[in-house]
Amino acid sequence: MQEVIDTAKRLLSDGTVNRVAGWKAGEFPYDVTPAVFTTVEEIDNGFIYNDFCAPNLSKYLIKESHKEGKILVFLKPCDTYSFNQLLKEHRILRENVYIVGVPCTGKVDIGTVRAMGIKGITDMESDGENVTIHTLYGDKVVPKTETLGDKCRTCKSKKHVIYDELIGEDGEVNNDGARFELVEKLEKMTPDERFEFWRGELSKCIRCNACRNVCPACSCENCVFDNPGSGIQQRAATDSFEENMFHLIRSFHVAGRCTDCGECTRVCPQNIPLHLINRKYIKDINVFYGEYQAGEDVMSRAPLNAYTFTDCEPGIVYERGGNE
Amino acid sequence: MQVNGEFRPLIVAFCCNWCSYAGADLAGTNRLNYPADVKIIRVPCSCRVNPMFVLRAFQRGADGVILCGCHPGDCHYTSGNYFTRRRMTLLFSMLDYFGIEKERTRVEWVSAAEGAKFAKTMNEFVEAVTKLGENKRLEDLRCKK
Amino acid sequence: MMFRLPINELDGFFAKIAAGRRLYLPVDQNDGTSAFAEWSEGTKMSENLNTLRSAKSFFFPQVTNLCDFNVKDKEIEVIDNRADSEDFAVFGVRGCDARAFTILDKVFLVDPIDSYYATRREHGVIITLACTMPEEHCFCNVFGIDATSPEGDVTTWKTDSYLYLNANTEKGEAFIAGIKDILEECAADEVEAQRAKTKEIMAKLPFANVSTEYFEKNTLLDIFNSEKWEKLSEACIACGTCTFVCPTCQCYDIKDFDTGHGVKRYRTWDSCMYADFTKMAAANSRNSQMQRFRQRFMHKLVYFPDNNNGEFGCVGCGRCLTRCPISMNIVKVIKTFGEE
Amino acid sequence: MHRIGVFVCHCGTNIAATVDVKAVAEAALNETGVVFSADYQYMCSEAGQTLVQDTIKEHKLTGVVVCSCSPRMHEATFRKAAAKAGLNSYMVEIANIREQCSWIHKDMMSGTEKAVILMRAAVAKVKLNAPLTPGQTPVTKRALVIGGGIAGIQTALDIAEAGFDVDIVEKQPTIGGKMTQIDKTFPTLDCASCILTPKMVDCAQNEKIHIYSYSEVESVTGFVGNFTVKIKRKARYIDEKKCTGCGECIEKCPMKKVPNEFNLGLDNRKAIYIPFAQAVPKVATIDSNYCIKLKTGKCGLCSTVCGAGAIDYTQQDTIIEEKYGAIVAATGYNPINIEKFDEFAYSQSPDVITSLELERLMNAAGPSNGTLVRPSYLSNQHDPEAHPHTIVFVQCVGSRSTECRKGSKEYCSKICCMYTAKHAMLIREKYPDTDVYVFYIDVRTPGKLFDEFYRRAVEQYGVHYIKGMVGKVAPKADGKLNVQASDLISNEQLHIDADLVVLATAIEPDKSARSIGTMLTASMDTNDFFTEAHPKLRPVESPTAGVFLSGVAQGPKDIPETVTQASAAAAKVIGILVKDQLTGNPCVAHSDELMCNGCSACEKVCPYGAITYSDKEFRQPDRTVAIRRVASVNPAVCQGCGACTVACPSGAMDLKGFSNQQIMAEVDAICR
Repeated sequence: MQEVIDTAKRLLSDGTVNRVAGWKAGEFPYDVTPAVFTTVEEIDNGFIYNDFCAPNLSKYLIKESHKEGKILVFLKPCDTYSFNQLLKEHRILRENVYIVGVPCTGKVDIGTVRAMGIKGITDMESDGENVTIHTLYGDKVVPKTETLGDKCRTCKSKKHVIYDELIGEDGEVNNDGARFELVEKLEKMTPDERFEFWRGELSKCIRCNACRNVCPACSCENCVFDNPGSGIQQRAATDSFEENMFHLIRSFHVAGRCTDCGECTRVCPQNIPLHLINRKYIKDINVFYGEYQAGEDVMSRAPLNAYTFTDCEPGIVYERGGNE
Repeated sequence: MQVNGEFRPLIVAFCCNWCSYAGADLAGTNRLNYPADVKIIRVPCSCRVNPMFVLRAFQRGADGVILCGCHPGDCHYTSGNYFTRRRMTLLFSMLDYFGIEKERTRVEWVSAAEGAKFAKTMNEFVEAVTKLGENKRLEDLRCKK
Repeated sequence: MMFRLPINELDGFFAKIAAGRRLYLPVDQNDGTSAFAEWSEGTKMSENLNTLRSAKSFFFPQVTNLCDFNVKDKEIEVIDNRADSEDFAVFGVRGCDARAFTILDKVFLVDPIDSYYATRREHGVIITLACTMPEEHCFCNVFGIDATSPEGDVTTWKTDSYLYLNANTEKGEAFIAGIKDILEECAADEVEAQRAKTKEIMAKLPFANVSTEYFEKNTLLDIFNSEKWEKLSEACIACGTCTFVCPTCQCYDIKDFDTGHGVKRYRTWDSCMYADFTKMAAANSRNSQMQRFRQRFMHKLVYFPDNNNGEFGCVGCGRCLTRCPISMNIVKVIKTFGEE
Repeated sequence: MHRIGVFVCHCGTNIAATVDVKAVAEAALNETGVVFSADYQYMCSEAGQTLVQDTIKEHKLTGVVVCSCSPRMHEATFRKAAAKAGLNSYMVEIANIREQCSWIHKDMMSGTEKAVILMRAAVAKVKLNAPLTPGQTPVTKRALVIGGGIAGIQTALDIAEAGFDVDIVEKQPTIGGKMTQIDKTFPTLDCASCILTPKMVDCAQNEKIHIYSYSEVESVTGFVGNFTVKIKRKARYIDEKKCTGCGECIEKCPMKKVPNEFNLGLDNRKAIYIPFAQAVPKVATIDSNYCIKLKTGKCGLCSTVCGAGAIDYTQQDTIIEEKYGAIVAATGYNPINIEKFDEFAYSQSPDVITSLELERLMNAAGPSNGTLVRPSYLSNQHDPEAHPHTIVFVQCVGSRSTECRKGSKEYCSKICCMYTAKHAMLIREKYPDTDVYVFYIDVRTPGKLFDEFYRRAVEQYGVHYIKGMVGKVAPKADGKLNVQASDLISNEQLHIDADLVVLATAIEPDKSARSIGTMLTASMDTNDFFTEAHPKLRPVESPTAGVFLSGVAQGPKDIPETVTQASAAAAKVIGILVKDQLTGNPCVAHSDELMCNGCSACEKVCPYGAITYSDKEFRQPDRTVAIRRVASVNPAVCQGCGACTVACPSGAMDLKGFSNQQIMAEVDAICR
């Protein structure tokens, strides 16, 4: 998108910022790398914004905003929620960041494309409607909607909740609940089926920590799983218990803070649908304590750091028939 | 754990110092029986109980974990049990989502005056967990003897 | 000597192998990927040899229980709990992944020999399968690997009509001898047509002409001190994905787990990308992510070749290219340095 | 190296009958770190304690486990004993093998087995115990009372009476608060001023009390015993020391059209004013919003006439800083704004008034000099129509509301039933020709002599109490107010033509309470009432140590209740100020700054405001220096609940005496 590039150059040239956080083209359309650009030449030489720029840049600002000078960051609507949440947790220095909101119509998920059995992908083009995929073994045209991951297919919001400048028109929050469909499907299974499902998924986990390290909510200086003093330090899961433990504790630590940015699932090398764990917390919080969207604002109290006198009792878990 | 060919569950009970631990003491003072399977850990407030501790107990071989605290509104620290209530509701719901038997976890509010309730709660909980049998879904095979 | 087996007898072939040992082969996953799984009656082999994880796991598993310490009251007893190793075979290993074992061998089978790895190598037969559908991220040719004629104890080629087999090692010959009754001898050139076709595709791969020359010509210190590392590592989120999917990464950590009635000692894969990798009492020897990032590529492209007659520590399997959360990988590193 | 001693008590036969105490003691010796174990008849006895003490010395014990009755019984006993033998008292753990073992299990085998497990858990924990020392903090022997109403006045007087300095900060030009505006008090019907103003004078004359009137609290830092408070003294353009309160300036001030807040805007005052005759301090104040001199530079008449030379147009707001040992919030209340309650026509007709406005209309110092007139005739009081013949009182206006209308409250304002009975009675007494109707949901009269008082209104004074709500008040062309209401008992719709409608308006905490609550880190409920530390057992304390609550700031209450609470708060304050040092509980939270993210989660769940943040420099592993926001716990304020330890995702926050590692060690030992 030329407008994004022009904006980056303008704000860099006029001294509003001294750096630009954006996306850099790679060897293939899908291997886009987050990068910091310091000159107009660098921007000319590889800066892109297109339907393949999935990485959420918010978390980089923890480090970047504490550096000298102001940095420009491009945030997609869902990324702005992560940014806000980090702001709320005092992890980002707002005054050192200039946010430009960029529009997003969903990002092509390479895992989803490969799952269609398409191999040897050398190039891809998206016109917003369709994605043309060039491969070593011939070309293919696929509707873009089919190339989206679960996160984008059930996009929660096209609205930027924080920005200094906006490119294009702002969109709307999507409250149709579609993002909970897979969670509901799991809830409707029997406990045995759910157990089998999660064992099947989590036993694939190689504890590479990609989900944790990419997660904007997992921004601890020292993660409990890396801390020998925590008593639950793990290098790799040596038992099925530890596979569960890691994901149970990680999701609990981000419960009420997870903005549902979906980065965990996007980066998982083993294709574990980790966002379904976080979405369960989001759904439960909505049902038990009222609608809450982490990162929607900076002021509201996180649901786990709040209470009302009339909250439901933990027994609701046994009473609720829905999980049967 | 099998004792004389019969399954005996291992129950870890976290009790807040001000209400539930005192309630447990009262159950003792009044000689109200409940199974020896229940082992109590004293914490200042139910809000001290980290989900990590609950999982730890299961890992180490517990078959059931119960948290007891002051009744909502009676917390010695005003608000601790309100946080416990939210945390444990969400944690238990998640355990259930993972397919782990929900009857293995429980939160009960027991005041210092409710010795009888404490004993009754423990009797019921032990019975429920006994019915479920050994904890298999959150076990850590390394910790088995 | 080349053997062949009619393709419709593949199931019988697998059954025959599995009769004497465990057999692992690539199986389709529900997410469109494939992964090694144990064969049993009815298991269908995947056409997709590009498994999520390489066959490394069978010889150097992510977690190995090294030994146990039993504690009874105040007495401690050390227990070597290694079970007698069983024979096993891994079928459908790609050329790149097969080459990885020569690299791992250079680490684990030199003095002091890693007995855990050695035992597994001894008991495992590696049966490779020639690639026919290389992917865009494949670059094994850069490291002199011929994916159409892979290494391994036994090399196989799969065509529409036959599975061709050729033993490369003594172990491989013994393996073929054991199943000879279902095989028939054939001419060695029957696979050439397929090989030629695959090579044609490989010549067109985007990375067919990537050159590692820079790393051969420049000194260790020049590369080490290059300013390029800073930019290359900028976006790295310090996860261990690249190391854990890599068929040649071999670093591990040793941990003790207190079971309450004893201690289990494990070794688990570790990653040089982690801040606490090789952490010592004082601190970590590499204290920034740039240094840790650089370490991984220096190891693969400089340190390992320096100690092993110029052999690189990478086999061009392309896993890190597809799995890195931020899409930074060894090809980008090689190309960036080669740009000058 | 651990050197743990385990002492198993028989408690006569209380334990020994169902637990094989010798077996427990023997089993203890198998635990790593245990170097000594013994059983004894009565461990808590003098001899038992001596055994513990001698063993500590002889075996150089680093930790002690006593297997005995509940720690709630004798933990303190054994801690003291250990301390006397030179072992830190927090290196003692109790395994409760009586209340939670021998007394509930009948079977010797299972009882013993469980006792062994409980012993192991205690041993596992004590190995991770660290010596703890309770902190000592000095106490500043001065108290601050925020709010100078009857609550603040009573609290200040009681504290001063005990011999401590106390400051009152009052944002209005005078102390006295709402009670000064009230005409008479229920159930005695004595004059409010007559009982309040002497107390105001007492305050002024007490040398221990310092009144900062026309002042506001600007910031509060510190903690119990050591608060530092900045107080803003708003410019009143008068030198308080010089002003004699003679009133000459007010007489001459040409700016006459300033709505008089003391009379709720029912009449006007001057731009320079003293709120009322008995104001304390009796000092004039210039209202800068209206003063011609301050606005235009012209005029200056007051300065000319002031014989004392007290007028100073150049005065500025000043900030003073004071240190206090304890703070009392007595911020009071206000009636809610009912302009949005259209059905009662409050903003349409001057003859629809709030009850507080009625107080002024009935007060001898009020706008009508005590004659009850319809407000629409205030400028024409001698008109025969001025006198209201039919008066309708509407109860629960904005209180006990289930609808989510802006400004309405779910709670009962508590005082309205009684003051309406008072109003009705006073009106019927003074003007027997008036008809008085009271529409109510319920009449709530719990309190000494309250129900009798209400019954007198009905039975003796013939006030028409009607159960039902007023649906609409419609001003008519002839100036009357058509009141449409339903009588729920006779199930009839009523139409009453009233001359005056009085709305028993809900009361809400003063708007300043929220910001003061934030400054004090004192928690507040959703209605902005201050939360008490315990609703039953600590009703005058805020959960924040050293902060106390007085009056309606904590919840609706009448004058006697307010005074009771004010004195109770004073007693609590005195309890702190008499001490030279405050001894803390050493089992408090602490934050590992190296791990802290500065995310504020802990601060959000802390009921005591014990956690503060600061930016600190940290040397990073790569030798650069980074500035990070990190939490620190004030051990003098923390009460050790542990809520923060779970809220903290990184595990930076831990609790001394109940650390993550200690609790997990207990879990492990139990499950072993």
